[in-house]
Amino acid sequence: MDSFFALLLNGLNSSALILVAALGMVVICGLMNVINLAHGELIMIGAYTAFCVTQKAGLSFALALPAAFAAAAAAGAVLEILVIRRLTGKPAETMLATFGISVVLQQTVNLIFGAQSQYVAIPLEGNFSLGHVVVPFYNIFTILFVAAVLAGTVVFLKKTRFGRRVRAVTQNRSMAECLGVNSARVDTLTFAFGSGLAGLAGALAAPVKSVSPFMGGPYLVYSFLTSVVGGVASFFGTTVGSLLVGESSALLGGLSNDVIANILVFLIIIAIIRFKPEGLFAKERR
Amino acid sequence: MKKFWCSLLACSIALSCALFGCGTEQKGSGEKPIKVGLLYSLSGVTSVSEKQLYNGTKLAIDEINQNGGINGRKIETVFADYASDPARAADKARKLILDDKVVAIVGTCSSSARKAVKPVVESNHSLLVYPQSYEGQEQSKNIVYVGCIPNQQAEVFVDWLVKNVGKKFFLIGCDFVYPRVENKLAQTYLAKNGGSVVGEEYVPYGSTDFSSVLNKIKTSNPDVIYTSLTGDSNVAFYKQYSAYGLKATVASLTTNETVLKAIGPAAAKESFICVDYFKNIKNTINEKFVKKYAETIKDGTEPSYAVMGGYNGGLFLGEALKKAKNPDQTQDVIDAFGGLTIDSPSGKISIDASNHHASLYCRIGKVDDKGEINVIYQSDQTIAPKP
Amino acid sequence: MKRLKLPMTRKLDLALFLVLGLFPLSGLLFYTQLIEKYMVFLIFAWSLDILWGYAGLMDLGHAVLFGMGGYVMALSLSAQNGVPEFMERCGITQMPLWLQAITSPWAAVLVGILLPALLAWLLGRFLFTSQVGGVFFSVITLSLAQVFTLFLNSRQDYTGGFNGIGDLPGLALFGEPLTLTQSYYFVFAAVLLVYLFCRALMNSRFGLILRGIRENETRIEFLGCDRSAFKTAVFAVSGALAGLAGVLYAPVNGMIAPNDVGVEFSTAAVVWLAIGGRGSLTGAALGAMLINVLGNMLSEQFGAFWQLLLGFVIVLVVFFAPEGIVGKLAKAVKERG
Amino acid sequence: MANPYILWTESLSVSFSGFLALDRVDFSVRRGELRVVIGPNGAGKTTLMELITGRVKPTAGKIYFDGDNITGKSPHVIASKYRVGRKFQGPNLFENMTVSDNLLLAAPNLNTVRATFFRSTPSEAMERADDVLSRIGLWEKRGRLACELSHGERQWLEIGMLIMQDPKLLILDEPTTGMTEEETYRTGRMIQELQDGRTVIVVEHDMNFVRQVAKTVTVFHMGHILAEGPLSEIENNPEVVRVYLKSERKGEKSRA
Repeated sequence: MDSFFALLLNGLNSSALILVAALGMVVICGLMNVINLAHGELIMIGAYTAFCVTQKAGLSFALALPAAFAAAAAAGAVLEILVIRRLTGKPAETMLATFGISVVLQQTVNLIFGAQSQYVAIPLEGNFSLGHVVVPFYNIFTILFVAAVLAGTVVFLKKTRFGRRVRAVTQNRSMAECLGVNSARVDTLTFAFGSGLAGLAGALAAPVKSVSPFMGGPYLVYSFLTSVVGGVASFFGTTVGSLLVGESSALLGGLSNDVIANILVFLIIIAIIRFKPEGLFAKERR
Repeated sequence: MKKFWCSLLACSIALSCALFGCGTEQKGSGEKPIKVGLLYSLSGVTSVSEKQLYNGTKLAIDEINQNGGINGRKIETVFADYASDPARAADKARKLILDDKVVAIVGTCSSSARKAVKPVVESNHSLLVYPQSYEGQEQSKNIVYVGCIPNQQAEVFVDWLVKNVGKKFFLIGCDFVYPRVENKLAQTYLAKNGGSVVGEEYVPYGSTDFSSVLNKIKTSNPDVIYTSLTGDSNVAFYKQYSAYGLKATVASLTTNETVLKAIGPAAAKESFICVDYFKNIKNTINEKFVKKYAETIKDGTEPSYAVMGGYNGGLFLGEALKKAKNPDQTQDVIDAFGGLTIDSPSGKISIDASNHHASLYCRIGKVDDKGEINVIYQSDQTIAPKP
Repeated sequence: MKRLKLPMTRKLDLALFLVLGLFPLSGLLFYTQLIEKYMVFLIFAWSLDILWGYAGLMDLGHAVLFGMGGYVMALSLSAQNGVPEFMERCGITQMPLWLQAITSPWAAVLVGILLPALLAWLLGRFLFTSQVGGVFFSVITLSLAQVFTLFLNSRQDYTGGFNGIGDLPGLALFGEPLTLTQSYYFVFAAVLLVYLFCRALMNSRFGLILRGIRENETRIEFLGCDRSAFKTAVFAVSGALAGLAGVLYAPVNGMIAPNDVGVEFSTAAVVWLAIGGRGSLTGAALGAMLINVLGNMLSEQFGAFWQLLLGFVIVLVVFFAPEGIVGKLAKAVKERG
Repeated sequence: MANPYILWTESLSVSFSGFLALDRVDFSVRRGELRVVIGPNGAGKTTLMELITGRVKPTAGKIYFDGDNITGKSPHVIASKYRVGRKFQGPNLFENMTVSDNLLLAAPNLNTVRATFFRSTPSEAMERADDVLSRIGLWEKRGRLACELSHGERQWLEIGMLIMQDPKLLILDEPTTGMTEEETYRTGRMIQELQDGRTVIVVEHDMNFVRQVAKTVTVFHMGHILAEGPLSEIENNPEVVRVYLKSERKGEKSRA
């Protein structure tokens, strides 16, 4: 029972990282209907920002988080203005172009920093035990922080003036424009916000995962699958989706091994997409 | 418009001619240089290790050239990048042999790439100097292996760990041939020494999530976590291991000075590493080498067993070229390798004539809280390879 | 209707086949061997083109089908002299029954083509009967490629794991190993046949309806066309062709490993088509040839810069030649008169 | 063929996340009839068409066509086996294909994998396409891409595709949206020409157009059939006037 509890907690930790990576994807994909294959590289930018802030500049990790958000958001804004905006309504072209961008970003970072992993110190040392279960403090921090980010995002989009504009633009672009909303600016800011969330994911992962130019790939696949499973337009769905992906990897990994766990999770997700292509929690639409 | 496309076509033809041509271009002045191929990946999953191997080999060959070359002739290197793709490694090896007409190739890193190149060098009667440590169980008259193999590394390491750390081992590795063979051998060594295996886990290649593995380790309560993880997985494992605060000691066959920088001292301290070379070996040749490496190489890598593998490969090849009757004849070079001895930063080492593997020292290092590896054990003499 | 046929693409095809047909005469041994391999990639590129270029189904895991053919052939070739070495190492001493069944190379060819076709057909039946389309198809195939690579890596006893299956003999006919030139022309003939096959199929009404599906799925359904049946059919045909490419790849390349059949190779093929021009066999072929040859030549000189350049080219193509280089050329020629 | 009705529904209902879009509707159309369906936005007109053509599945009730129960059948079966043709609001073409390819795609009974695999379009179909091309006046532009045509030409092309398809029942969803008065009139003529013994259902807003083509009119309101009968009767039905025509007239005035 203890080990089951441990697995659940581990799953929660993996879920938290997947969730914050997928949140950015949900904002971008769900609100703007853009498939961004450079999402993993935005995460990578966040991780490298954390590396530069903590190691190169020697500042605290608490500063690294907002810095990562800002750096990735800036990159996202540039990406939106230069590329995404010009490809509205062309999903295949958007996928191709963002794939090209992802290659460019990987190689640029590779040329600057080299291919080797970079070091980011764990900001919170230590752990505590619950019976047989060890829980690192950093995992608890991650879970709490991600919960706060999730709550913040929801409040931001539901309650603030900007959030209302975002929703107005996504629901009825021309009407919103008639009412004086600068929809182009809203698009850029939305994309930047989603990218910033991806950057946060990168910074959070940096101390416990590896930081390298090609780290983005797996995150892309996971956030993709998570947001699709949850329903791209639903934050609740994404939360449940990431819990599903994180917990089932952890539980299946605990019961068998990581390879089989990965295969099973993928197959489950394929089945979900097949039978509920709109996601588990998307509202039925006409 | 048509003119435009025509000229574009002409340009591209000219460009490709120039590119095809530049490989075979001759640099006159003095005697014809001896051509050696370097086959490494500077991109792709194994590029971090291969960058170090490459640095080592390049450094060795530059040194040979500065010291007068091969009986007055320079060594000219032809570099080929196979982007961590074994199939491409075979292609590039073929190119180096057939197109550039190199006398020997130094290179490849993973066993899969070496295995892909093996039939190429065999069927073309060429020579591959393989610089990386690997799982053994292979011999070829066209390959010289200068990295360490299990009987020079794992066997000693397991023995030492059982005596000095503990008997209960947890084996972990990425899911491919090298870790599986290493772990299987570890089991047989443990059976001999009275140790035991309390768990064995494999993660997908490149996986960076170890939470379920770490909890399995916690439950099985081993004394030693015996790892042959590579690349990003290795880095992520150390970091998460330290966050979980497990008591077991990490003992690695693959960690080196460059990777250690990414792991950080906090996560790696008190862990053990067993390879044939460490940066902190105390001898004059090594001290000179470390200084030179710091001066010439500025890409963030550190002198490590990977660098040393590449370096030794280059030195051995240089010696063999010097000793060979005709350094342009691959067969003569291969014949010259048997019993060859060099003074390297890792000690006086030699090539075993019977199996074309290197006799090497085995060393065990312990990571201190500044992230430096201190050598705490060294075999009395070189250990003969038993592939 | 005649006026519209773009003779330019035909000319390009002809030129390509001429160059490929005459290349061995150059005597460049190494490049002949390389081009032989790239010709196998042409078959693979076409198999993706009829799926993505014509029917609009962007398969991001197409190399899975290629890999199935390749692994079937590689297993068969490595089992010619009893239990393969990599199996023995994992403690398998008896030849498994399924391996005995494909020991004959012709059986392996057949299985290597039919197995991926069957998988594609089943997957098509599974996916296309629901409303899964567009992006979801890409996501699912992408994850499938991930699963396939994981599977290959973990079943070392049957697949050789991460290292794959190597040391394979080259092409042979009736027990006689072929020389390089013979094997080159054997592959050339296969490529030519596949080209004619694809061309005939895409010029038939089947191809017309596929393009209709790509252009407007809803409309074609209300014209009484069962789009899921068409998609499934083209996916199966595409699977068979990809399998054939794999079957040829194993002996031509001499080895096969998970690296050759994963996400990376799948996206590489997508890039060939995007740059060359999808929806035209010429575009797919030129894209595949151009990028492979250039990549092979430029990666040493420029290393990471070549990758960087390729990334930029992809973005530029999307903006300035969304129909690919060949599509752009065809348009320019058409506009001139 | 004793049954005078080609299409009828039995207490057809459908709801979207709790919203009842159609509520126990019994709707029927005679063979060879031209029926106009009107009603305010959200009354359920388009939903009914979606149900008939199979794109939406009903929550309850049945649909019969030509004596067969077609409830729950796929759109392509309804289109190919039962020959129900449909024109969407606004032109809906294969934009990046040529005009003649657009017509060829509409050729009936040639849309199974078996009939098309490695086969070209039969010559009769080709000839019919040529014939239709000249009838809709696009012979000269047969090699152009559909996206290069003008708005009117695109409408005609789509009507040409319907002629090509040769349906038994033709459903036209607001065929005059975005048209000038003159174009609307011409489209009306074209539809009457197209009818030619076929059964046609037109969903429409524009009352002038309705007056031009309609004999029998069905009025929908909030998922129910409010009234059905000859146009003159409907126009004087006080309830219809109250819920629908009044606002429509107001709209016309303000537009004028």
